[in-house]
Amino acid sequence: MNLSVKLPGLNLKNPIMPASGCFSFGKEYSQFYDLSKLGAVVIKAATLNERLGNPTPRVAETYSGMLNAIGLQNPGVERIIDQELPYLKNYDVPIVANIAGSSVEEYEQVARAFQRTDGIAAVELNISCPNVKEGGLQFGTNPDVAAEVTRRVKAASNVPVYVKLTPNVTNVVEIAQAVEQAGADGLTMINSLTGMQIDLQNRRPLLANKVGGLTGPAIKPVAIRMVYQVYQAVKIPIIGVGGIMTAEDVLEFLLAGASAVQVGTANFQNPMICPELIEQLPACLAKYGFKSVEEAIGKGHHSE
Amino acid sequence: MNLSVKLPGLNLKNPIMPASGCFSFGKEYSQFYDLSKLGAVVIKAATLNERLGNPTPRVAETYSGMLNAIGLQNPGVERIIDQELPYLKNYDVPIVANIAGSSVEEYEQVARAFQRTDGIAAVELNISCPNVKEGGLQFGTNPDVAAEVTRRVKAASNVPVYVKLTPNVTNVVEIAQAVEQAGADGLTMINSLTGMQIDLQNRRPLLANKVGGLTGPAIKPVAIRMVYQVYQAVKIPIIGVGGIMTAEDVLEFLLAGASAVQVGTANFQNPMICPELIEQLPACLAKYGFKSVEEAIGKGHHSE
Amino acid sequence: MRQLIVPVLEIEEIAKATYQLDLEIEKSLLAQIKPGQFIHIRVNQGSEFMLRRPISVADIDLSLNKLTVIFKVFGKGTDVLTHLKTGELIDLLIPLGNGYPIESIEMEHALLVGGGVGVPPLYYLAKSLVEKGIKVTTVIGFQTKDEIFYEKEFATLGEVFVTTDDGSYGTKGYVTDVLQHEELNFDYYFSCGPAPMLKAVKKYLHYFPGYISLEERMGCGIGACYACVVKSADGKDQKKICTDGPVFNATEVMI
Amino acid sequence: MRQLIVPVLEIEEIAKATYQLDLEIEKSLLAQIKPGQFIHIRVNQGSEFMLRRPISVADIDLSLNKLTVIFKVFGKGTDVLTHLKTGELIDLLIPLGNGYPIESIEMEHALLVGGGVGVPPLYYLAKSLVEKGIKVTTVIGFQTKDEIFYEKEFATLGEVFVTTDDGSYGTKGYVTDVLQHEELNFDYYFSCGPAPMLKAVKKYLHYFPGYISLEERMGCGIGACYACVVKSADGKDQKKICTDGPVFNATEVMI
Ligand SMILES: Cc1cc2nc3c(=O)[nH]c(=O)nc-3n(C[C@H](O)[C@H](O)[C@H](O)COP(=O)(O)OP(=O)(O)OC[C@H]3O[C@@H](n4cnc5c(N)ncnc54)[C@H](O)[C@@H]3O)c2cc1C
Ligand SMILES: Cc1cc2nc3c(=O)[nH]c(=O)nc-3n(C[C@H](O)[C@H](O)[C@H](O)COP(=O)(O)OP(=O)(O)OC[C@H]3O[C@@H](n4cnc5c(N)ncnc54)[C@H](O)[C@@H]3O)c2cc1C
Ligand SMILES: Cc1cc2nc3c(=O)[nH]c(=O)nc-3n(C[C@H](O)[C@H](O)[C@H](O)COP(=O)(O)O)c2cc1C
Ligand SMILES: Cc1cc2nc3c(=O)[nH]c(=O)nc-3n(C[C@H](O)[C@H](O)[C@H](O)COP(=O)(O)O)c2cc1C
Ligand code: FES
Ligand code: FES
Repeated sequence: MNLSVKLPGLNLKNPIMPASGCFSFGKEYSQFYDLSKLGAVVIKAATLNERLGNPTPRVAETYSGMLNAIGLQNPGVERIIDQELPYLKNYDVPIVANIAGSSVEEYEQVARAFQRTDGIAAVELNISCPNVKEGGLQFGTNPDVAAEVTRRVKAASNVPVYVKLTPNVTNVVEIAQAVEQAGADGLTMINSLTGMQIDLQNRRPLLANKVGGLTGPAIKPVAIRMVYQVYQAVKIPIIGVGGIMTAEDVLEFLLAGASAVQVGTANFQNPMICPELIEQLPACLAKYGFKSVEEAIGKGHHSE
Repeated sequence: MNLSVKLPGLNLKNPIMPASGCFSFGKEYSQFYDLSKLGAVVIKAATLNERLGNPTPRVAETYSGMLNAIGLQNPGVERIIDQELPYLKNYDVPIVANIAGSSVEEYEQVARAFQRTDGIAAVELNISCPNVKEGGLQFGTNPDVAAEVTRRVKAASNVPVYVKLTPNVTNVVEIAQAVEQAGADGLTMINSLTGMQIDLQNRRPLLANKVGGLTGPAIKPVAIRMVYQVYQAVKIPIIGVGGIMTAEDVLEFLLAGASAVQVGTANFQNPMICPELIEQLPACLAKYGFKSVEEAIGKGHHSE
Repeated sequence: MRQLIVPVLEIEEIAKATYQLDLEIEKSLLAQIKPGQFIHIRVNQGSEFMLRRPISVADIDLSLNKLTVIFKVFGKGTDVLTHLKTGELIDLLIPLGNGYPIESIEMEHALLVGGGVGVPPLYYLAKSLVEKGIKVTTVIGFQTKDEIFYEKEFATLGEVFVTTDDGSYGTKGYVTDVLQHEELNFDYYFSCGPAPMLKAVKKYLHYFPGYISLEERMGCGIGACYACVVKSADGKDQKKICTDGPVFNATEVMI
Repeated sequence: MRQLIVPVLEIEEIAKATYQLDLEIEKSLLAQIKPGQFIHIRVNQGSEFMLRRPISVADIDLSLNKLTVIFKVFGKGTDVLTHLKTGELIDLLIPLGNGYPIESIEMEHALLVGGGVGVPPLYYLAKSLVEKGIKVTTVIGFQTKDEIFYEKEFATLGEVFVTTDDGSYGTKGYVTDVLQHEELNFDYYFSCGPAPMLKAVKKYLHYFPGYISLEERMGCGIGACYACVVKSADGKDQKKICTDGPVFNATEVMI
């Protein structure tokens, strides 16, 4: 069965890719399987300079989900290009560079830095970061700010730009349309929902950062809803992410309107999840009457 | 152990109450246990006139949660007062009337209608309903509109008014402060997150209403986060709700800042959940070093 | 209605992806259960499955303290249930809903029409009718041969017609094809199955009095959440399938 | 490092809320495991628990193809694990992390200091050291008498001191009280336990070379998620406990 999908900058042999931050730069999971099997690899968020991230504890478990507050720990864009990307180039798999920053300028600089490597196929713009200049509110919660950072990063990039939306907003469609207008080549949705767990013993938030991002199957219905709503409102392709555990979940995202998907938290429970989904997808598509991945995209919008 | 909590209009013998919409008007669960055991009973949303609600399917199951789109089916406020409340009056338990509407006027009229009964101890204002006049956006997503409906309902009520907040907003603190300013006596939080499930077989959203409210343990981290944030920003008491399954979950809400809690979805999995939580709570409080419910409220905000 | 934790006596695959589950339940409770009622099964003890699964009572054996249900693996929850083992405990709400009002109907000959997972409740109904001296004719439909179950059991109680969608066994086509081609005598019909089948049966048999049993996705199963409604025939009212039904007079509801 | 699905040989409560779990694993893999390494256990097959549980290797018996871990019931996941039964399958990542570098250290006498759930990895360490002809003295601390385990096992390998916080057995107080009051001879120390204990031990033994094993909440367990970090001693770098550790030279990290 034809699992391939063609998206701006990304010729995917299948629609499955690990989500940013859950896969580091690929080396660890390459101990479990051949990364060339993947549709693409999305690397951990790159910032301009090295970041040490938040104090620990950085993760907590929740019902069918988890919270994380890693805090963008990464070695900085230059070291990522020089020390991390070369290993990934051993594999026949497109690389998507997730980029983050605390100011529009930082985003821009990171995007520009990636211009010097031909190792990445696309940029994924993570606008869930707190905007330091604007008092810490996320870039992704205001349509004007989201559009501005998209425009600037687009101008600073020589590859297509996917904007990764935060679900912590009243109206995700408005943000999606704003970044589409600003030149985004595609959308990734969703990032994590903001959540908290309280440590009963220590009587304080369990995560050192207090709040963290809720991910995993718990949030899948929110992700599906947002993909579905945005699909009807934009023309650019959507990469769906949030809670995928099974091939049925993948198909559900395709029907909602995603052209490809990312898998995050499930890697921690099952390191083989991505190749397993790739293997199971053809039978699942066939079971529900589809002959290819392309054929399923957006099909949840027209009842028969 | 002292489980009692005193809130505006509500002298609770314990902090456990069933959440609105998950308990109808109490009769069904009274087949399982004596409703007088409960801290309070929150009845199904009342609207001015009878509503037949949405077409079916109205519920779907999700990972550690569920979606519902009942659509406010209820017999209308007059029949609720005449035909439903009398049965509940057989029990020694305060009744909270959840009220809903499609316009500010409807909310006001429902609140006024409840004035003629002395059967209710408080009103819970459900501002997650779509505001028909404002084009369907929820009352609860705009601070000015939320404040306006709060002010009007407060003026039309002879009992304290708790405003139930929706989590589908960028900034829940802003809404909480607006309704506090407008005279709310307390807050209930959270209502359901908007989600969707797609039926793979039929290739369309499973719920007839397409989107539905995500509830159950999946959303607990979002509820805890919002209660925690709002507790630091308002002076009125908070009733916590969202995903409670265990006595530990109850304590987590208390530490986050809730003064009492509601239990919704868990009733469907275990009809005895409320009395079981009431029974388990003293041991749980003791285990974590608390001598009463009152003592635990808000204690997650000060690390030792 | 009660919440019970009961042991599994046996679980067995009796047809393709179709399981018979026998549960041990005290006689006094079993004696109150009416054909057409259902139980609401908790899938397991965790939080992953927040909703119970409604499954009809398929048979009762008072002498063995045994309640039988038959379920088809449809999604994740029923799949988990197939892993139950003899002796394992399972959490039920029982009995739920209104059954077929066989006590109050005068009749000599009943026609039972069932499709797929609508077949199980008809078995206990057929047994109860025969016990009352009423003649029973049964028409049951399945998608394909592998999925057929209880044909022999029904045959001990009266005449049985089996259909398969693909013609791999019995009459090819739908249960309504049997209704059309056979000359069946009966006073009342009783039907259970997927909504399209019920619609067809109701339409086809609209000159006859009858009862149908409806399915709908449920929350509470006890009337508290308004998940499982069906419009009354006049469209003015909503009936709850879990408490007003699942069995309705065919003229009572809009399907 | 591999993902394995292996059968449970036995599970037994060996002290209050403390379980010994024996797993069947092929010899060739067991032979590669070093003291101080850990396994990452999937709680069950559903979606309720998205994170695995890291548990140290407590013992290995090559002749029986047996790996032993000892865990304390702390929260929901370890509680579910206590319901495992002989023959049931369990999903592991194994072996993870760096163990104690005993191959590369020249020494005659080792001091092992463990507290609570930090005790298990020291047992396989003690066995391995004794096998190499190194003398072992062990100091292990528990909250109370009911929670003590493996005292006898350690005693077969060298001198053992036991402390309890409440004085219900052995020395009343903490492991550092033994370090203070006994004249212990050793070249290197090896410690595992809760962070406050490690801090106290490190402070108390700061004239001696030693290795400590750290605990932190983990996501992946294999170095991919950056959940489990600890600052390097100079504060300039983050080490991953799951891959750079869990065993560190006491001078290497900031605790
Ligand atoms: C009154 C009644 C009696 C029933 N009797 C039987 C029976 O005797 N044998 C049998 O095999 N099936 C019966 N069903 C259908 C059975 O309840 C569903 O097949 C089952 O719930 C599907 O669960 P799942 O875990 O396989 O599917 P999932 O897709 O995992 O279920 C997700 C949710 O949808 C609900 N759901 C899915 N399909 C249905 C359906 N057709 N009807 C109601 N809820 C559904 C589930 O209960 C659950 O809440 C009955 C349904 C009702 C309402
Ligand atoms: C390298 C390493 C080795 C360990 N070896 C052992 C051992 O041999 N025996 C033993 O009893 N315990 C050991 N622990 C601690 C053990 O991992 C936790 O007690 C266990 O994960 C708690 O899970 P739970 O389901 O009981 O708690 P829950 O509260 O349900 O766990 C929720 C989440 O927090 C994590 N968590 C909670 N406490 C800890 C902790 N102290 N350390 C790390 N993660 C935690 C869990 O793994 C899970 O992800 C070790 C921890 C680490 C990091
Ligand atoms: C530990 C962890 C780290 C993450 N780091 C990033 C990141 O650096 N950049 C980013 O855009 N998203 C990050 N995410 C979000 C994921 O990429 C993904 O959007 C989210 O986890 C939802 O998918 P899931 O439910 O499959 O995990 C992270 C998620 C987790 C769990
Ligand atoms: C079936 C169902 C119906 C509900 N109806 C209402 C309602 O009428 N009014 C309201 O304010 N909230 C309603 N809710 C929301 C609950 O009161 C509660 O806020 C939510 O379910 C979160 O709690 P839980 O996770 O414990 O279920 C409903 C929830 C469910 C599941
Ligand atoms: S399932 Fe709740 S009312 Fe029927
Ligand atoms: S647990 Fe993921 S890096 Fe250590």
